[in-house]
Amino acid sequence: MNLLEINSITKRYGDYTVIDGFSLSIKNGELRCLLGPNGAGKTTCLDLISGRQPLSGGSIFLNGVDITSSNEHQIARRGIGRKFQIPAVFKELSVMDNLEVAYGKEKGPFYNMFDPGNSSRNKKIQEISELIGLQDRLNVISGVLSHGETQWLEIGMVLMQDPNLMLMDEPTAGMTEKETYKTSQIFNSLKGRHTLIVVEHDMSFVREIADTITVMHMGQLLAEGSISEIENNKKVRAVYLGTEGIH
Amino acid sequence: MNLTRRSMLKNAGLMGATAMAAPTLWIKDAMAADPWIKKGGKIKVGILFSQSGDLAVIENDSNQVAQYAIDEINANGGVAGMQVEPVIVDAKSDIKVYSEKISQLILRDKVISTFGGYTSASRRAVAPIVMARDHLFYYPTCYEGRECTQNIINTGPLANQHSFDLIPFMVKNFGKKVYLIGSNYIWPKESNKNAKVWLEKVGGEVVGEDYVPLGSSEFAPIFNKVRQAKPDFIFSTVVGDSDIAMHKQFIEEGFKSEKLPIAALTTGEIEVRAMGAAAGAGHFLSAPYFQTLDTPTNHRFVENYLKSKYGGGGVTHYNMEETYLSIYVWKAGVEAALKKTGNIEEITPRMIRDVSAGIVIDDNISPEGKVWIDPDNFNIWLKPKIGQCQANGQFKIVQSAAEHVAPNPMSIYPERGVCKADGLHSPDGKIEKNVL
Amino acid sequence: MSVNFFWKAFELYPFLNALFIGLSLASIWFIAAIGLAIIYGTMGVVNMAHGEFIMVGAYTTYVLQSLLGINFFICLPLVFIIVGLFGWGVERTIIRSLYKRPLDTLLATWGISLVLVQAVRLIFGTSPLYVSVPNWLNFQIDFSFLHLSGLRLLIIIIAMGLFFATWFLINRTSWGMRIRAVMQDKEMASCFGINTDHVYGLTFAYGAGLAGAAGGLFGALKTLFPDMGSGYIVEAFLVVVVGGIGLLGTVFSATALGELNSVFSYFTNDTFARFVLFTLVVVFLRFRPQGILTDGLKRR
Amino acid sequence: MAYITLFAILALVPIVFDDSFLLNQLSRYSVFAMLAVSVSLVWGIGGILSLGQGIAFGLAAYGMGMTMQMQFQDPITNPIPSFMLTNELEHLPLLWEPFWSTPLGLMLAWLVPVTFFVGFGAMMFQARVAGVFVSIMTLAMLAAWYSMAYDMQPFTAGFNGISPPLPFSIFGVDIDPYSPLAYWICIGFLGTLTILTKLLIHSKFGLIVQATRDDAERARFLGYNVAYYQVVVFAISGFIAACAGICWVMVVQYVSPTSLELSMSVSAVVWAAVGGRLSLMGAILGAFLVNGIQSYMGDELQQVWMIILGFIFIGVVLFLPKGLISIFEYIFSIFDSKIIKQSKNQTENEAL
Repeated sequence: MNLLEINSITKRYGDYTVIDGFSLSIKNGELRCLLGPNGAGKTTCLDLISGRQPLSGGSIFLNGVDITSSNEHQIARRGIGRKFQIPAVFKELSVMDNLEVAYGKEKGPFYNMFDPGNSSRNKKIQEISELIGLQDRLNVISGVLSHGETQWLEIGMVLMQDPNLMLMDEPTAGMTEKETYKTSQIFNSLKGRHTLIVVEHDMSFVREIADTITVMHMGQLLAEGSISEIENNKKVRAVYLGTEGIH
Repeated sequence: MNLTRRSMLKNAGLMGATAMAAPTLWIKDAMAADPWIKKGGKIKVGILFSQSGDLAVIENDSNQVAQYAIDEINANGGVAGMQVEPVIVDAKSDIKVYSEKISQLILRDKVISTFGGYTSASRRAVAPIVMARDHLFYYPTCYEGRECTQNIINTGPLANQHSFDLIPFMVKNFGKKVYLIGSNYIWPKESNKNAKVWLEKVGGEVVGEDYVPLGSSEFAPIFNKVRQAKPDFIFSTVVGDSDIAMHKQFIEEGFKSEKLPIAALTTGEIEVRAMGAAAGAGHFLSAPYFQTLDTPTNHRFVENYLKSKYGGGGVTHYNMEETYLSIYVWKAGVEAALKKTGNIEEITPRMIRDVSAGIVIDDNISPEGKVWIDPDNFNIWLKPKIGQCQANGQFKIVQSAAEHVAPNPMSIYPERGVCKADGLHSPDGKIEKNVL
Repeated sequence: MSVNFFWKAFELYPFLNALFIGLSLASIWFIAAIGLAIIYGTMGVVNMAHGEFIMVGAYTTYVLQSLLGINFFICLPLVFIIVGLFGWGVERTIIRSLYKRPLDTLLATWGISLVLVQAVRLIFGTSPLYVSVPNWLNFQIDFSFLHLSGLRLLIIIIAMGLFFATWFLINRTSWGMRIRAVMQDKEMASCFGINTDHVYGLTFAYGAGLAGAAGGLFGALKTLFPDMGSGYIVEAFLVVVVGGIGLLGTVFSATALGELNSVFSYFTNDTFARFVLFTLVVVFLRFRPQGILTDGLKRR
Repeated sequence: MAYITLFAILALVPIVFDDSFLLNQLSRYSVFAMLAVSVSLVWGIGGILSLGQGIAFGLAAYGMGMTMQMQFQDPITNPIPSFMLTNELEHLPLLWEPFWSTPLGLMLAWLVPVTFFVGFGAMMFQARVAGVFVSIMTLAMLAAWYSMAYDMQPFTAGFNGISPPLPFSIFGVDIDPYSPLAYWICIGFLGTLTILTKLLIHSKFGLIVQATRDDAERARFLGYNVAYYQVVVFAISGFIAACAGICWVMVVQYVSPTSLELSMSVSAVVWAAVGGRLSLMGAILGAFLVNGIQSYMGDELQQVWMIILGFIFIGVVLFLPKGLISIFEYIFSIFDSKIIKQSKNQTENEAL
């Protein structure tokens, strides 16, 4: 059974349709790249999945459970983690606190009042912080981190959640070559163990990580397939005016 | 900082331990008893009025006249040959400050009596400690009564004295239909209840009754109802800023004081000064004192006060005069107490209060004429007078009670019992102290 | 709860008159709120000192009138300018460094109000003063059941005047265009070379000026005392938040609240009317935090 | 530890000075400090600037006042507080009946405000009202309650307020407001509440609340029901304010609508802000400092005090968002040769 089932979802603002009968299904352990020119509706699509915006039509199932009309924190508890396009971390908290907040399946206030700082959490924090390469900066207030570090921290937070499905919105936006490379390392290490949907522009990065690619255009499914298939797809070429293909 | 539960427990334990030690300690404080008045020293009294804040409009004058009276006494040889030293504190028109300052005066400055307050709220705020420490508080203004405390002496008219003459007078001269407007708190409501009693006696009728929030200055809705009810006169217990706003809008709304006079209990010289004589002219006020009162004592009082360093305000009014009286009532009290016990160091607030029963202030001292303290409820016997405001902002006295009117805090609550010196004697013979 | 004088007998004409009074209340609240609305709408600043600006305006009018003997109607524009300049100074010195922190502007302006109240107390003392109006305004309109004093009529007219003036300013002048641009999106506006600092400064000055003029009017209608501002601030706030961003919203909410208040106090009493009104507003905000009119602008 | 020592020192005062006025004054201040603590919890930590703390304070104060009043009344001979007579009440209103029993009365004094805060908070935060709007709504609600306490004179004595003639007595002990006992009770409340709050802030709950303050939406996508957390914090702060209200009436034996006035609630915010909203210690310091100066300053300064306070306040808002305490912390940190920011996290590592 697929982890995520999206059945012809639609999103309208007034009479302007952003997502138009878009369907998608993700298998467990898959890493799916979501491509498309600006305004294709990629981010909106993630918003709909994670419950940030209400749907105008269609339905979304996670592990066969209908999450169409649940709100953000319920969906998050069902195991969908999200990284935003503009990285969102708790700027006044230290890196460690950020990770700690993200950790834990118990989300109720009263449980957390008496939550004993257990060792498994600290182990996890160690492990993740090493993965995202912030292990030496645990006590830094995250507001002062560089852009790249902030991106990694947010990825780290999503990992701390350890969700069934991770939605990554442009994880390499504004990263240097080196940082991008490091990020791709991280993602590849996640492959298999986690399920991811990655929205990305940077093709070199996509080539690094992607196995299956979905291309959106005008809020609709344009093409789906492996790197090579997509690169040779006429429609895709037509959409990306650069007729000699995508870089 | 890193808090462990242990350290917290430790702290809690500390609390517990110290709490154990408590009772022993404060008994000591209670027993601390050195004389209130020390030979060779000065007699300390507290002056507790608001010199700042919205109440200062009235209480500043009270504060000034109290100091004036004390200076006058000191100039004439003081009390029992001792000078009086006023301890003056500012209550900032803030209830919290009233209750803080009164305890400072009693516990720290060890004054033998305190004069102060204008609103009932301030009286009630100071009452608890005054009673708990069996102290003596002079409350020099009009109030609703219905209380029977053993530690407060009042030198202003009670509700039952206030409308005594006013209502019959208004009904006789203007007609039976009255509209009651008051600020929304207890004194106006009590006064109106008394007014209604008098109305019944003279066959008047209430055509409307309304209360505005204290400090509210929007009277259009009420005047709309007034216009609808077509009363012959308005009986006003509106106080402070609202009172001034009401008189201004009264004119703006096109009412005329000849056609629809306002009979007020508080609109005195100082309010009229604030609202402008034009707005006040033609309306009526019931008070035991007016600046225009034609007695030698009053002429002397007005003249001396206005040319003293306190007389900047330019007018004297009933509230000031009552404050002035309260100081002299106190003086008489101390002297009587001294007569009782030869030794001035033995005098206590309680003693002064007890000997003040029935004490008389004669018309060579009291500007409003002879008055005396009721031996039972320790309010004041006085002659209410009715004045009509003239174009110059002064009042023309149009009627003065022939006899003194007895103060009776329980006048409309006979079922509650009678207020005696030792407490409220309820019908079933039970005696209840300090009824607030 | 005010049991002894609850529902008054309903009679048509007085009730209609109550509605009419509601209109004059509404215009008063509108005049009190419009400055606040503009400042809040444009810059997202909650100006707790607005009531005190009104107070300062009232006292300025008093000074101009009684000390310099200037005619009431000339006072108003003068006061508008004076308080406007004052507000401009405040914006330059204090507000401008806080645009990133709306809650802190709220606090800072509260501090300002403390200072203003006490300063005025020191200068003018606490005894109430009053602004006198030209005698010819002491007329009343009696039209069958309708009854309105000249002053209140004047206030209603001025309220309308202010509304149209401001509307024109915002929708028909280049400055208004800038304001709207800044309201929409500050960064974008500044990209198009609009000096947002400048716009903010002027807007705040304008709002403050309106407050000043309002003070002049209220001084004539009611009494002046140092903490009169607090009497208006709560109502003004409610009008603004209920109205939402935009002039029309303010107008609607002011009318609605004014009428409601007048009607409630016609049936019960003033104090209770306030209670009902405030509770209603809170509930309303719960279900419509964006206010009566949501013109697509983002809430701040 | 700083806290423990502070309260230990405070607790010793009565043994050193035998001045019942001073004690009473300090008890008042510690009540204000409680209010400040409640503000610094809900605002500094929770990021909710509530101008309605006075609601909890006032409601609790009235509950306490009514309880004390009924301790004075006598079921048979004199069942009705005298102020009710003005409003022709033949028998005690139902609202007052429970207050015959002291424990029940006390319980109501705590429950009513907290329940109200839960309901009111739920109403606001589920609609995702935030920032300035919370301030305005709490402000409006406060104004509503104020005019209510004012207008319901048969039950509250309106503007005059209720002044119970006798001090509060419980377990057969009369708590004279001017006795060390009363003082210790206030300090005890302040100390316990402060330390509990401190522990709360350092728990994961506290962490999450701070997270919601920084970025509510992010917290939602981590699976936290932000509204729920906000309601809880709001309610806890309400509880603290309620404790303050109860102690207040115990030490002044008087309650009136003024405790529901806007100025009361805003002053609490001022104290917290001046002292330092992010640190409970700061809030306490602020409360003691501001009030202390206010009552001990010379008369000539009294007049200008509000102006000074105003400017101090503006200054703090502009230049010292962390309040005066941050100066001390800074000095402290120099000796300690570590940056303030880190000191907090250091301790958490130790805690882990």
